[in-house]
Amino acid sequence: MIEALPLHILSAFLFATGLAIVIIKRNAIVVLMGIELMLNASNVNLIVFNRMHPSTFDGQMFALFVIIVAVCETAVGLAIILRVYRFYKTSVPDHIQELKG
Amino acid sequence: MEDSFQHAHGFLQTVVLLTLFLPLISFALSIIISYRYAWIVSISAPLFLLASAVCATIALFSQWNAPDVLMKFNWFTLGKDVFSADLLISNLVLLMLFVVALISFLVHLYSVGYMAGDKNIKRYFAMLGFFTFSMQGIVLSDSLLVLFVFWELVGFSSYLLIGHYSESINAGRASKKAFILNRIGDIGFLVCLMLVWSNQHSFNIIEIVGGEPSEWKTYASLCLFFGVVGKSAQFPLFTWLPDAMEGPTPVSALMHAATMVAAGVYLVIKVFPFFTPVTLEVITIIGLVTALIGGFSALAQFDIKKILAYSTISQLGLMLIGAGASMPEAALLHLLTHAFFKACLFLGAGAVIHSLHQAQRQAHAHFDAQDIRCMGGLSKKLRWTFATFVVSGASLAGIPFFSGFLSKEALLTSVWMQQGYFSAIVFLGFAIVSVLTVLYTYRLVYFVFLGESRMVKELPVTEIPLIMRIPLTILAVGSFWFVVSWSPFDFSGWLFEYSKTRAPIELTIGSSVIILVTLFFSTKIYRSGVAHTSDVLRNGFYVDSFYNKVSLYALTPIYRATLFLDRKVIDGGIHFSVYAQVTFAHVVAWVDRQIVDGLVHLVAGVASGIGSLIRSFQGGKIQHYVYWAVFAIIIFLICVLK
Amino acid sequence: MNLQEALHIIEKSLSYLYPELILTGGILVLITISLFKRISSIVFSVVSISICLATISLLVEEGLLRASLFSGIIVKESFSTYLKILANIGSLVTCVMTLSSNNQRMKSAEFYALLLTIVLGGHFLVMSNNLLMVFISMEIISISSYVLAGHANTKEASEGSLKYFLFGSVASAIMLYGFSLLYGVTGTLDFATEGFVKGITEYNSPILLIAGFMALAGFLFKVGAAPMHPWAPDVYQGASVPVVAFLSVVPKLAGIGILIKFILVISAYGQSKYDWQAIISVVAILTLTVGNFSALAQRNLKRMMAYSSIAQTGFLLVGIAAYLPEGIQFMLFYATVYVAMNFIVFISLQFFEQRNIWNTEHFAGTGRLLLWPSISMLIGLIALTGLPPTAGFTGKLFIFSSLWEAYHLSEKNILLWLFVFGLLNTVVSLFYYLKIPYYAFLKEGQSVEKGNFNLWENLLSLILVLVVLGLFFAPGLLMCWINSVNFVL
Amino acid sequence: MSSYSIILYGFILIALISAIGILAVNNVFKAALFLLTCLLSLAAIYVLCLAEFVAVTQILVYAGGVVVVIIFGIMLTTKLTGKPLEVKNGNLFPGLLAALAFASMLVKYQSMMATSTAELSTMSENLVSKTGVELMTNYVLPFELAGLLLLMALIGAAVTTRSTPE
Repeated sequence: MIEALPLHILSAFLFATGLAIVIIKRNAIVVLMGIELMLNASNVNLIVFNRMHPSTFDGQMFALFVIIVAVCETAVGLAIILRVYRFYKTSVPDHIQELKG
Repeated sequence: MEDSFQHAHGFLQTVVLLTLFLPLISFALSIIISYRYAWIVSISAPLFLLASAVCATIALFSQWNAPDVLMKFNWFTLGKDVFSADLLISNLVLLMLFVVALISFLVHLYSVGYMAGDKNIKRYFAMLGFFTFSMQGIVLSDSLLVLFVFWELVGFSSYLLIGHYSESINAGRASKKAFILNRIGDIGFLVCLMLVWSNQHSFNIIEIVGGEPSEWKTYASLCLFFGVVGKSAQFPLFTWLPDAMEGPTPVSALMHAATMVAAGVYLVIKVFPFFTPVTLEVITIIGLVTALIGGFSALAQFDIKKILAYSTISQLGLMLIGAGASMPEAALLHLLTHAFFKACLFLGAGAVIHSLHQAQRQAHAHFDAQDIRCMGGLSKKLRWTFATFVVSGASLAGIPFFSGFLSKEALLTSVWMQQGYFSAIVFLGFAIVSVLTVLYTYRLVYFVFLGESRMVKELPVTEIPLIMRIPLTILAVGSFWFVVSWSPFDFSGWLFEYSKTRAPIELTIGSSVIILVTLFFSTKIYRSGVAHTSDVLRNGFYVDSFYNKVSLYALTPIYRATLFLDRKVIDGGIHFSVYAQVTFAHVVAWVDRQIVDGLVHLVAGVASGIGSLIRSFQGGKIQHYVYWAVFAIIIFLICVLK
Repeated sequence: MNLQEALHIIEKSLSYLYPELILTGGILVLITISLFKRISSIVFSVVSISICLATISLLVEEGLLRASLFSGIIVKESFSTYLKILANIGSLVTCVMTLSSNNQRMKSAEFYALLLTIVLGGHFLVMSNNLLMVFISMEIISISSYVLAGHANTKEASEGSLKYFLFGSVASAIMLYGFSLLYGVTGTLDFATEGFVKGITEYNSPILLIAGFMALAGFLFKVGAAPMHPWAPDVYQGASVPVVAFLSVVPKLAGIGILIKFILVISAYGQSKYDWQAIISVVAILTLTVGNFSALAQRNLKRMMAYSSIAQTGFLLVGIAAYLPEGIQFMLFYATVYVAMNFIVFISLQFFEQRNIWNTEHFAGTGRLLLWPSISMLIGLIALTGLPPTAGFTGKLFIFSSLWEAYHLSEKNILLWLFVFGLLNTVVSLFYYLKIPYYAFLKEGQSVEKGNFNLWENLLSLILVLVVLGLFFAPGLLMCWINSVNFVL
Repeated sequence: MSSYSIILYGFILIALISAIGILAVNNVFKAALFLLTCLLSLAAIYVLCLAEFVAVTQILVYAGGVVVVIIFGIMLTTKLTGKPLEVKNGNLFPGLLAALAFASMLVKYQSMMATSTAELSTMSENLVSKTGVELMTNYVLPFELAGLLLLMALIGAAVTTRSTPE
């Protein structure tokens, strides 16, 4: 049977990579991709843990709902990015900094 | 506990509540009336206060020396804990109630003349009424929590009244300073409330003052005293009081001399058994330091109101010395006499300023109407004011046959009866302050009313209107000895009979002699001082030349000793001591300006420094926000995981 | 469990959810209206009626002790009901505020639908006893808030909503990862069950701490507490005033409600070997300091109120950090007062902003010409500072006294520090809150036209001012009710 | 090592490499394709973990929906200026530091968790139909709320992008 360890490492690395993308990449849409990666990292966790506690479907169900939420976030997020693009003519998050202090 | 107190009967309750709430009604009326009929306020407000004063008088005479009465009111209940808003009526409370009501009424009356024509008269009388209400609340309430609420309200109305002349930048700054310094003191009060609640589970003074001294009581009473330091303008939080003189003069008379600043001392007297010996020592030290600083500073001032302000600080310090020496009755006595003569002095100063302003407006002259260097010789033009000013000034200086002499006598006795080196030092300090008081009082009277007329010579100065003279007269009459006792040399009169203490005869004689001698010398100093510098008067640089002359003497003592072996030696000696005192006063003023104000600036600077450090993380870049937040989480985790 | 039983449970549970069903109905009606007509009076009446009906149905079942619905994933009890009523009142006041807004987008049906969705999400969030429910209802609130924050459709609003969105998504992703770890440790999503607590007490590994922290990040984001606060100032400054007022009250209260539950559970009712009380105290200290000190130098009023709302979160957290039943009750009292005083300030803020007064210097001289708005603002700010005679003072007194009691019971130094920092920050807050009344009443300034609130604003601020003053003189009225609120999971 | 394990490790490797690919490449389109690969290999891993329904949803929703939407978004935000689709990197050091700190911490403590329950237990059965029943009974409330969430997200997106004359 399969071991849990590589899957745990996979989820940890996916999460860290997602975080790195969010902080490093200078494009709002790529930042969005990083967020998707972070969500998927928790999905991997949830499904693996569901195998550890097989009496219910809790983990898998949670994963399903996470996917739904991710879709909603993407939709709203892209809409917001598009509008900001209309005002600022850029999708680089760092250039959008009129509010500060 | 409660059984030892008589419960209030209907009549007393009505009278006391009327005393408390009539000023509030006056406040409400002043708010409601529209601007067009603002003149109604200047009639209604004094009338309401007169009614309040009458009620206080009735209460005083019907209940004087009767057993204490507790009027119980439940405020709210929180689970099992009952928060009450009880009112306690004792001799102390009745006396204070009467003094506050009377002086507030007199100030109202005086303000009708003084503030006539001011466009914000509605707000002025409203806040004056509100202040009186809050002050009476402090006087009456038996719950520390309720007392704290009124304490805050007093601070708030003072804030608004200091800033009454809203067009003046200084007034705004002064009101802010007063408010902030008071708030700093209030932290102490708040912490005391917490300590009291957690240890005694009650806020009622009659319940918390009993019992043995313990460690928490020391802390709690120290915190409480810190609140008093803020309100009563004690070292190191006293700097707001001189600045508060930016407010209208009647306000200064009411709040910054007679009542509000005395609220701190009153609180000390009220909860006196609560203080532990350690706290009492702290109170004495702080009182002594403040009294000395105030006395010396008063010597170096030229603004008529600032002299009185520093004098107030100094007198408040003396009251605290009395309380610290375990004789709160003496402190109370001085509080009462001080309320009368200081209010009279302030109103007199107000009268001078008022008539000078009037005269300036007629003659189109321009000079600072509060600067004593510009005055002089006013005694011929303002006869009535001069008479009342001299009477109350004599009382301040502690000259026999005046009330101030008796109350200072009581304070001196309280220190005298303490044992040990510490009290000897305190006694010495007290003596110095008494001497200083005479000096600056005489200086004030001399510069304003005696001597030759300087800037005011040509001005058509006229006496103040009758409505302002009445309060002056009443207060001046209240500055004589018979207010305290029938005998002019024994303070154990009708006010003080519950104490068996009497002043030792040597003390009475000694202090009278010292004060009279000082008075004699001060007439010498200032008369000769003016003579020396008569040529400089034209240039308006009196002080600088005076210093130059004196320092010349001080720096060449040998030269002087050989040349002036006759009475000029004495003269020079006096000059030298005056020089030393003035120098010291300047040092104190410098410390006040640089260290205490600097401390406030430092605190503000540190706060804004921390603020800008934190805000530097808020640079507007969202990705920075994310990584700072993530770093914060990581640092948290590392700290906890170790 | 067979299908019949399951259907029976669903049917029975639905009968407890009338307030939520009413709100959902309101949302659907609004969406339908927005397809056909744009009559603002109809839209407004639909919103206010559905909120009022929901509040009434909440009040009717107020005596309910505890009902576990949908096989335990949500639980109805008096604590959550109280917070729900507060949230409803907050949204109702917001709706009335939008009436006098001069931005037409603030009156569209979609706007109100999003508003109601947030309220609905808040209802479910405070009832949740299940990690999945927490996640879903939190996302409902978040996603609708992102849209609302940018709803004014200005440049600043869109920037604010982008920042809100990016920061919020990262926060919720971190929280989700924490949830997944918690699930791995305990094997269940129902965090009120014994299995969950047993998992936490038995599983002796720092992974619990990591999981708890990551989950906490999401909650702290929602309530706007440090270190997850940086979104708040930018979003508040950009968004329009009614939205800011709403965001600073409803999502925050819902987040506080779930945060209390979560803290209690993650510390296994105090049996965990990790000291979560200390952690929440540190968070409170940090939040208070960041909020108050950053507010000192602000000149834009909305931005200052953002920092103020961060600082107020800190005071609410003090009530949680006390870890006592009284602490939670006093926190509820403070939360109630917070709703009232916050709205007082924001109602006058909207009034001033419509006259182009949004900087502290602009306030010079308004005290004379715009008398009543200035006075109501003064009372609101005095209450936020915590000075008598306002209920803000009473609330702060209650919260700090419960903290002091907690310190006496546990003798933990960190609580004493929190106490000291709390008092210190109260003093600091004085400097920026009273700056505005100082300018308004003691300075002469440029000429603005004389003006007053319109009828609705006047009525609303009068009621709120009466509440704030009344609760000072008779806090017993509210404490009676709150004393009957008991906190059970 | 069974063939099962080899397949699993293979997919894990693909997922990891494509995730790092998103970070490494400078072209937005390539990044989107890497994301697609990553998500598809995750779907495969779900299948191997006996979560078929989640896997199918992953493929349908992510590969079919999200990635396509993201690509649309890229096109919409670059069309106007006609710039090349390059993405620059910023905050490189803090980003990598934060990621490394999280990764090391999670790997260290999560692996402790994995060793405590050494092997994953097998699930007796996993029928898609059972998932459906669960969704409509125990999880009916979250399910309905998710429906509301989708509705509001769509309305929100529509409101956000609708251009009103200012």
